[in-house]
Amino acid sequence: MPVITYAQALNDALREEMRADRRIFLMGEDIGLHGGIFRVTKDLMSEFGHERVRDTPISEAGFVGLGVGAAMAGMRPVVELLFMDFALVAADQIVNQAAKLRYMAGGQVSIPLVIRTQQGGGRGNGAQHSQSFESWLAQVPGLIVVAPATPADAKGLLKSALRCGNPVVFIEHKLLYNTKGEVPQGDYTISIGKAEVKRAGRDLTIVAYSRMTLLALEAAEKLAQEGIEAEVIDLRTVEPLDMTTILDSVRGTARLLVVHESHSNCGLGAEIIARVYEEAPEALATPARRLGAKHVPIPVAEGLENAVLPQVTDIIALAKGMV
Amino acid sequence: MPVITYAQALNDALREEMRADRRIFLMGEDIGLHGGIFRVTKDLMSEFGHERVRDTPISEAGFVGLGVGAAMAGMRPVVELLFMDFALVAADQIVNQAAKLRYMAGGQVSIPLVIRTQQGGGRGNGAQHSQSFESWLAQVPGLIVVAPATPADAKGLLKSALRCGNPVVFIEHKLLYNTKGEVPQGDYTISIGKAEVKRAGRDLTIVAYSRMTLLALEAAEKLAQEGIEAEVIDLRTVEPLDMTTILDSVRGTARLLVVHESHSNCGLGAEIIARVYEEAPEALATPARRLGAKHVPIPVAEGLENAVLPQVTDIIALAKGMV
Amino acid sequence: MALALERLPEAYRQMQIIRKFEEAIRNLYSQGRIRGSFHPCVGQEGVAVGASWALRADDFLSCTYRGHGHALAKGLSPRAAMAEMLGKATGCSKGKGGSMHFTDASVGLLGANAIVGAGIPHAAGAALAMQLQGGGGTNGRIALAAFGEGAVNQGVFHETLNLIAIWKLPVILVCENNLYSEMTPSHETTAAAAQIAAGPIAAASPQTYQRAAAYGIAARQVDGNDVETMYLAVEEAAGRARAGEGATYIEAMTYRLWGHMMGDPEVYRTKEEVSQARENEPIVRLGRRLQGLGWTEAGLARLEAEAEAVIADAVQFAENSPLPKPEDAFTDVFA
Amino acid sequence: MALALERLPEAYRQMQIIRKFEEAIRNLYSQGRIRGSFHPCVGQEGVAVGASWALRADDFLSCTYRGHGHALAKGLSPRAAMAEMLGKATGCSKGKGGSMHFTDASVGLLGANAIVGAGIPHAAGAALAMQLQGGGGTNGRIALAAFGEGAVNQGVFHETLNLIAIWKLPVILVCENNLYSEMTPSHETTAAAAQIAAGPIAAASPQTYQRAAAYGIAARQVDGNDVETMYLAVEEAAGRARAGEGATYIEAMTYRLWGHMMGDPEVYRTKEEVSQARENEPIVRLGRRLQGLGWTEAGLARLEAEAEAVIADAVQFAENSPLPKPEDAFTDVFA
Ligand SMILES: Cc1ncc(C[n+]2csc(CCOP(=O)(O)OP(=O)(O)O)c2C)c(N)n1
Ligand SMILES: Cc1ncc(C[n+]2csc(CCOP(=O)(O)OP(=O)(O)O)c2C)c(N)n1
Ligand SMILES: [Mg+2]
Ligand SMILES: [Mg+2]
Repeated sequence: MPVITYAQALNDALREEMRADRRIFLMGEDIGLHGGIFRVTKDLMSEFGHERVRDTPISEAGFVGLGVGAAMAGMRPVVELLFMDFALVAADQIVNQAAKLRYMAGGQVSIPLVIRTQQGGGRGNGAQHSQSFESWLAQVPGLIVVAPATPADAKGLLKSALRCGNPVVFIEHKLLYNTKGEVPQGDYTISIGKAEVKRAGRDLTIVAYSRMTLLALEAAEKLAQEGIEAEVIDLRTVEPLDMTTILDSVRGTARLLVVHESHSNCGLGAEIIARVYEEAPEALATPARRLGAKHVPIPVAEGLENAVLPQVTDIIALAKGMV
Repeated sequence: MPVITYAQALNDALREEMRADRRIFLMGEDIGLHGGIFRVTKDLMSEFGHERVRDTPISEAGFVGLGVGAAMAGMRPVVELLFMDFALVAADQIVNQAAKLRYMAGGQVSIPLVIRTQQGGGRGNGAQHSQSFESWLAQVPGLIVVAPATPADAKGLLKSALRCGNPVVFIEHKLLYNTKGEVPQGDYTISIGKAEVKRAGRDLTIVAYSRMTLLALEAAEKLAQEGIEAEVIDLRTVEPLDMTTILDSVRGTARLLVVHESHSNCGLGAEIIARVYEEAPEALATPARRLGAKHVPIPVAEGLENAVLPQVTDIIALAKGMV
Repeated sequence: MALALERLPEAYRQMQIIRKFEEAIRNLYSQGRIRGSFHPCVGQEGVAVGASWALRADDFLSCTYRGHGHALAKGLSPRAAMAEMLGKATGCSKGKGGSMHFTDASVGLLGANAIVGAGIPHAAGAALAMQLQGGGGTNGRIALAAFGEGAVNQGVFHETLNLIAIWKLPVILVCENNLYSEMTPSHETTAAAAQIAAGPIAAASPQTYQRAAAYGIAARQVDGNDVETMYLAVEEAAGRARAGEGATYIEAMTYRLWGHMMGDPEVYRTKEEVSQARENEPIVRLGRRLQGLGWTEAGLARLEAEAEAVIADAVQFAENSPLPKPEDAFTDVFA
Repeated sequence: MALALERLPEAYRQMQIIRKFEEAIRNLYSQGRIRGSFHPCVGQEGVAVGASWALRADDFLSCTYRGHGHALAKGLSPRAAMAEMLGKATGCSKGKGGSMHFTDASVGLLGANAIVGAGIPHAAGAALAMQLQGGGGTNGRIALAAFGEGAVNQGVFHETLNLIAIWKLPVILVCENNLYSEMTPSHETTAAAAQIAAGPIAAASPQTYQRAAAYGIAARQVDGNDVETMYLAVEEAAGRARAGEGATYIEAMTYRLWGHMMGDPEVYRTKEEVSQARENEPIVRLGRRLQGLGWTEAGLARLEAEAEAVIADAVQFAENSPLPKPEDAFTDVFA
C-alpha cells in the first residue's frame, strides 16, 4: 500500500468524492489557489474550478449557514473552519441550525453538511488557536463527530462523512497533517461509529482518538518494555460512541484509561467512564481513569503547554498506577 | 423572613448591588422600560437611568464583547442573554474572550463580567429556546458557572457573582422565576463553589442544581413514602464543583444519582461520577447513575418534551433501582 | 408584472386566512391549549402574501417565528400548521417544531427560525445551490429570506449580505420593518447613515435598506401594507435574480397590530398609535381597493367567511388528530 | 494638530524599532527558537506609529495578532515583548500569551487578539466605560481598535459599529487595509457599494469605510503609509471622541511587505507588486521626508542604529531570562 500523509489522504478523499458526486462543493478561507493553510485542498480549485472550490470571506457564521441552506437544497457542502476555535463564531449555525433543523422539521429536510476543521495544541499557537472541542460537540444531539488518527482512517472516514447525509463535524489535528501511513488504493470507506483496536493487550485498555491515539501507542510500547501490555482502542468516531468495542476490551483487561486532548471537565473521558459503570460495572478491577487537558486555557511557552496537555509520560504514569 | 419570587430576589440583588457599586451597569434586550421578558430588571431603569440600564440591539456578540472591554476598563457589567440558546451567537466572546483574556495577559487584566441568562425546557419553547448549556460552559477554563434553584440562593449568589471580579455565567431557569421562597432581609451572600444539602437522607445521594433540585426534592418526598430516604444536594455552583460536599454525602449513603437538564452526553453527571470513582472509589455500594436530557433536540409537544427531559418519575425509578 | 386584478380577491381571502389563523391561535392559547410562545403576524399579512405569491412553488423561502403568514401564503396547509400548533402527530413537524419552526419542504419552505437572523444564510445557501445546479445560472429557482428589522443588527445578517453580493446569489431579502423589536422601538437600537433623511413612510424608523446598499445590493423601501406594491417589488426582484442579476433588498414597511407575543403588556407604544395603524393595515387597504373595483361589503364578507371556514376546518382537524407517541421523540434526528 | 516636525526623527526611530523587532523575530523563528505563528507587520509601521502616537498614554487600544507595531508604539517594552516571543517568564504575559496576545495594561494596551474582529468590541467597551465614568462625557479617555480589512466581513464588526453609533461611544476605528486577508486578495471577498468608484489609493481594494458610513459613523480613507497623515487623522478623530462627538472610522491604506505569516509561499501576488510597494513603504517615505527637511543619510543611519541597539538589547534580555516554571501554567486564570 502506498504511504502518504494525513493531509494527502484527506486531499485524495475530497478529490475522489468530488469526481464521483457533483453535489459536493467546498467553502473556506484560502482553500482555493493557496490550497489551504494545511494543504488539504491543494490543487482542487484547478481541477474543479472556482464554483466548486470557493474562497470565502472571514465569515464563518455566514458560510456555515450557507452550507446548511445549500445542504437542505440538495447539495453536499464541505465547509472548512481553519481552526476549531473559530467554531465559536459559527456556533449558532452549527448547534442551533445544522444539528436541529431536520428534527424541528419532523424529518422533512436533511442536512448533508460536512464541517472540516483541525484542532489541538502542541505548536504554541496559544489559547485561541489550540482548543479541542469534540467533547462539547458530542453533547449536541444531531451532530456526528469524527476524529481520525491515521491517514487511512482519515480518508475512509471523510468518504463516509461525505456520503452519510447528515451533519458531520470532521476533526483533524494540526500535528497529524504531516504524519504518514499506509493508505489502501482505490475506493474504500471506514464506517462512522466504529472504533478500532490499534494494539492488542491484556493488562489495561487505553481509549483514545485523534492525535492522542499516537501518544497512547507510544506509551503502550514503553509500558510493554516494563511488561505491561496495554490494549489501545482508537475511537475514530467520538459521537456516536462505539461502546461495544470499549466494553469488549474492558471485559478482558478489567482496567480503563481514557485519554483525550479536550479539557477533562465534562469530557469524553468522563462520559465513557460513566457509561462503563452503567453498562458493565462488574468489569472493572480498579477504578477507571481519564486524562485530558488541565482546566486552564492553553498557554504558549513549551514548558507551560506541556504541563497542560496530556503527554506520553502522563499516560505511562497513570497506567502504571492502575495495574 | 419575607417570601418572594426568584425573579424578585434577582431584582433585589441587582438593585442593592447597583446602589452600592457605581461600577455595575446592565446591558440586554428589553431590560429597560419593559423590565425584561421575565421581569428581572423591572424598574431598574427608572431608578438608575438609561446610562446604567441599557436596552441593546439584537447583537449578543457585540454587547457581550462590550461587556468584556468595559470590565477590563474597570466597570462591572452585567449582560443579559434573553435565552441561554443565544449564547451560541456570542460564543466567541464568552469562551475565547471573557474566559481567556486574563490568562493570555499573564494576569494583567481582570474581567469582572456577569452574564445572566435563563435556560431549560418544560414550556414547549422548542429546540432553539429550551437548551441547557451548563455542562458545556463547565468545560471552559476561566468561567465560573452558577445555577441557583431557590430565591434565597439566587439573590445571595448573584451578589457574590457581582463582587467576585471574574467572568461568571449566572444561569437562571425559565420555570423558576415565579417560584417563591424565604429570602433573608438585608445584605447577605452565598459563596460561589459551595453546595448545600437541601434534604438529609441515609439511603442515597441525589445531586442536582437549578430546577432539577426541585424535582429531586419532590422525588425524595415520594421515595420517603416508600421508606427510601434520599439526601438531596443542590450544587448551586456547577463550576467549580464542590466535591467535598458530594463525597461527604456519598460516603454516608454509598449511592449516587446525579440529575441535570443538559444532555447526558459529556454532562456534569458523567463528570461527577468520574470524580467520585477517582477520589473515593471505595465509597459506592452500587454503580453511580446520572439522568440528563435524552440525546435528541428538545421537542415542543408536551408528551414529547416530557419524554426527553428528566421527570420526577424518572428520578424515582432510577433511585429505586439503586437501593 | 403587477399582481393581476383578478387575483386580488384571492389575495384578500389569503390574507384573511392568515388573520383567522392567528386569531384562532390566540383563542386556543388563552384556553391554555397551546404551549410555547406565539408571535402573531397580525397586520403584516400584506408582506407575507405579496412576497410569497411573487415566488414560484419551487422557489425557497426562509422566515422567522413570526412567519405563519409567509408559510401559509407559500403553501403550507392550514391543517398541518394548526395541528403543529396543538402539538399533534399530524402537524407539519409532527409536533416537534411548534409555532416557531413551520417547515414544508414540498413547497420550498426551508423553515421558520427562532434565532434572529439565522435563517438568512439558509436562503442564501439554497440560492447558491440553485446557482451551482444551474451551472452558474439559477436553474430557474431562487430563494427569499424574510426577517424583521431587528435582524439587521445581528452579525450573520451582514456576513450573509456580503456573501450574497460577492457571489451574486439569486436571493431576495425581505426586511419586514414593523418598527419594533420585541418591546424596544427599533430606531433606538439601529443606527443609520446620517446623511440620508428619514423616508416618507415612517419617519422614526431606521432605514435598514442602506445597510444593504453598502454591499452594492440593490435596495429599496416599499409600503408593505399594500399587497400589490409588495408583490410587484418581489416580482421584479425575482426577475432580476432569475436573470442572474443578483440580489435585491426590500425593506417592507409594516406594523405589528398585536403585541410581540402573547402576554406583551405593550408599554412601549400608545393605544393611539395602534389604532391609527389599524386604518392602514393590509386587509383594510385591500378591502378598500376591492370596493373601488366594484366589490360590495357582502362580497368581501363572503371571502372572509370562506377564510373562516378554512381555519375552522383546520382547527377541527387539529383537534381530532392524535398526539404523537412519546417514543416519536427519538426519531427524525438523522437521515 | 499635525505631528510636530521635531518629533519626526523620533517617529522614524520608532518605526525602525518595530521593523527591527520583526526582523529579529524572523531570525529567531528560522532558528526554531520561537513557537506558534508569527504575523509580521513589516510595511505597516506607519499606521501603528501614527495611530498609537496620536493617543494619550491612558487611552485604550485593542489590536490584532499583527499588532506588534501598535503595541510597541503604544508603549509596550521591547524587552517584555521579545521575552514573550521566546516564551520567557519575563514576557509581558509570562509566556502564556505569545506573539498573538501582546498586552500591557499599564499603557492601555487591552490586548492583541487572535480572533479576527474580536478585539473591536473590547475597545468599544472600554470607551463605554470611560463614557460611564465620565458621567456621559468621556472622562478624557478614549479607545482605539485596530483591525485588518478582512475583519469587516466578520459579524461582530457590524454589531459593534452599530452599538458605537447608537451610543456615541468615544472610539476610533482603524482599519489597516493591506489588501490581503491571509492568502486571499480582499477585494475578492469583500463587497462594496456599487455606486462609489474605487478610490485613488488602491483601485482594486474594497472600500471598507463605506460600511462604517452606513451606520452614520464619520468615515474616511487615508494613506496609512504616511505617518504624518495617519497621525493627523487619528488626532482629529481623538479630538472628536473626547469632545463627545462620537466615533470615527479611518481606513488606512497600507501594504504587508512580508507574507501573511512565516512560511507563506505568497502565490497570490507577484514579486513586482511587492517591489513596487517597497518604494512606498512608510520608513522609506519618512526617510525621504526627513531628507527633505535636511537630514543626512548618516543621520538616518544613526537613528536606525539606535533602533537596532534597542532590539539587540531586547533579544539579549529575552535570551537571558528564565523560562516559566511548569506550575506557572496554573496561575492567572482568575482574579
Ligand atoms: C439571536 C437572538 N437574540 C434574541 C432573540 C430574542 N428575540 C426574539 S424576537 C426578537 C425581536 C426581533 O425583532 P425583529 O427582528 O424586528 O422581528 P419582529 O419580531 O419584529 O418580527 C428578539 C430579540 C432571538 N430569538 N435570537
Ligand atoms: C474568526 C477568525 N477566522 C479566521 C481566522 C484566521 N485568520 C487569521 S488572520 C486572517 C486574515 C485576516 O485578514 P485581515 O483582517 O485583512 O488582517 P491582516 O492579517 O491582513 O492584518 C485569518 C482569516 C481568525 N483568526 N479568526
Ligand atoms: Mg420588528
Ligand atoms: Mg489584510
